Amino acid sequence: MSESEPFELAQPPAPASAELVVDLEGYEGPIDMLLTLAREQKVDLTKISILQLADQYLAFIAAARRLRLEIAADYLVMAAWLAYLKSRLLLPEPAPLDEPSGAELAAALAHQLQRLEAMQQAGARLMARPQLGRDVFARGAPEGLPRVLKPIYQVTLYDLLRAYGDQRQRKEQSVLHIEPPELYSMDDALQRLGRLLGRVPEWRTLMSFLPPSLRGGLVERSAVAATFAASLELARAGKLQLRQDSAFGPIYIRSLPESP
Amino acid sequence: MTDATSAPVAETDPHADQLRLLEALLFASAAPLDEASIAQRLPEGSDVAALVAELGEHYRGRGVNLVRIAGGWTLRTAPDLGPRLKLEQSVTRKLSRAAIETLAIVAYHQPVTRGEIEEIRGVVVSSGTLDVLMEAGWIAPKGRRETPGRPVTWVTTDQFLAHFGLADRRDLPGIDELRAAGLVGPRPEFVLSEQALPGEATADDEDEDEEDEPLYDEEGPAER
Amino acid sequence: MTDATSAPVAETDPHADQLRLLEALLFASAAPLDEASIAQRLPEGSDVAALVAELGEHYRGRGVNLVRIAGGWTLRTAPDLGPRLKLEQSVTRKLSRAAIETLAIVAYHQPVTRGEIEEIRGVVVSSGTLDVLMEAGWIAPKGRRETPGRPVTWVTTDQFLAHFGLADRRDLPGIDELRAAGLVGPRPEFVLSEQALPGEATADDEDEDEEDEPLYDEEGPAER
Repeated sequence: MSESEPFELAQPPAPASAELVVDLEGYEGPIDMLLTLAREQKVDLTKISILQLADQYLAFIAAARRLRLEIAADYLVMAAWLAYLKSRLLLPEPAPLDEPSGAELAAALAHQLQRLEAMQQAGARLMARPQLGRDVFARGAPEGLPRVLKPIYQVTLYDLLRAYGDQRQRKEQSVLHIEPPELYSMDDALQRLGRLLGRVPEWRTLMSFLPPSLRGGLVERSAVAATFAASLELARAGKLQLRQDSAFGPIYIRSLPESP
Repeated sequence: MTDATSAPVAETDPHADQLRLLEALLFASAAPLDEASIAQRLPEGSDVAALVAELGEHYRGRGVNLVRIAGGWTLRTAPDLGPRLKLEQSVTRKLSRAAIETLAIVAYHQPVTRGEIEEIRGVVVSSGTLDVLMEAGWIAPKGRRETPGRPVTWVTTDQFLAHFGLADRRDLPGIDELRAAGLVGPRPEFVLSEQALPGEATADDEDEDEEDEPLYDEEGPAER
Repeated sequence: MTDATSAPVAETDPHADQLRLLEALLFASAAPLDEASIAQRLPEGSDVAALVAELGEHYRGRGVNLVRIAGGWTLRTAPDLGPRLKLEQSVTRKLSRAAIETLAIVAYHQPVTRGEIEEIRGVVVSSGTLDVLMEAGWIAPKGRRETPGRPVTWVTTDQFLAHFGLADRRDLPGIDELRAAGLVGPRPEFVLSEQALPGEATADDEDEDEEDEPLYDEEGPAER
């Protein structure tokens, strides 16, 4: 809240005089202000009079209010708390059982003040050290220490053989061997028909000229087609006659006698 | 005058050879070298600690000194010569009081949460403050506190140690005395921000400071 | 051991003071400094040449030498130590699949040219692949094939045999042994599907052992 910008003069605020000088600028919050006031008591912080400190702080805030200075909320919270603490310190106990005594609260506040002061001094001591790039310098042009990585490959004989096997197998798969399809060719049919025709003067079905061992499928169908085509060829050559009695009916063939 | 190819004088003396190599290593390295890194590069069986001590003795009082920084060894110009070197200084902007206090709190109380920093300073830490310190490379977030809200904790970096010429975190000025005085370590019994007045809202937020966190090695805070 | 704030030893001796300052200057400067630049930073009236000579003498034979570079003076690690500043670190790496296959092909088919490897693998062999294998010490070029272009042939090395625990490269199992060991799958088969013709019942057993049957028996096959 009251924290100032990160960069500024690292000047601690001038010790506020409790009487007149009312200046809320320059404090890093109420604890910081309390610490500044405490330093005015010029005693060891462990022996600080918290009661006196509370009075100083309250007087300070009261003065600020008289001057209608804007006072941040956390300063007012602290003022209220100190007023409460003061009452606890002045009134004889018994305090409520579940609350710390006034003395304990005062000790806690004294501890917090000491701790903040310790940190402020530690910061000052840090900053007073020789700083790199300002007071001390590293080597301007370090050659550097190269790291050379020497790879060690982890491959087992199994990996090697497996890779070779996989590679071989992939190779086999990648070259497609297509077995020549077995089809009954027209040449086959011409030869077969030519060979058989002389023996059949009477009409017989075309199908009966198919080779006997066909068992259907592609080969048989190719044989039917080839034999039919061959019969047309032979009919054109005047070597046989074709007959079909109805559409899609069986086709009959018979040989023609040799032309005279 | 030496020339670049001057033969090593001490080729045959293993000790002198190790000392030369150590010197070259420390000169060549851009960052402080810890003893393990040195040992990796010196011949097997070299007594690193003794060699470092001997080299340090050699550089005592010279324009360049052997110093222990951030857990390692490195050479630095002698601090008294700084102003006279008239070298280009890396311009460090002057830090604000808030930033210096915050840096000190992180250094002495690490790992520390933002809430804990605020508790010590009694004021909210502006985000710019942590940014500035992080940008300088001096603090870094490290893990989270396992308390409600799992707040990030902050620590100082090796760069912080290097910048301020510290061997390690235990080397922070006055840390032992502060610890002995109870000003670093366990929390005070009563935290003002928690002492809400009746009817008064507490100043903050998430108190992520609790009770059972392991970072302080001393006895835990007393119950209120 | 010196620490960062050790007091200068030689505060009162102007000569030693100048020498310290010169040393710190040369150490911290990012570039070599010529004598004019040095003179600017030393106290009025310093004998720069003599100081440089003295500092050079001090560093003679050490791990760091004062050398003259590009018209200026600078401190450099001794050249003979250069190689020893490197740290060799072994890192275990996995060999790429392409590299393992290539290695296997060299092992089985050596001596083999890169073109032959590519033919066997069916893909281009990147030069990095052979490099890696050569760097690992497993393959080496050996002679050239006396064919057009005289390509280099590759063989495996003794180191290869040692790494894989082989006495001889003929110890590598043959392809049939690999197949028997399940490292090569069965030969795939391609059959022209009988299903090619819709509506046609397939004849399922193929014994295609005929067609040159010599006989014609009288009765024809049943028509459909």
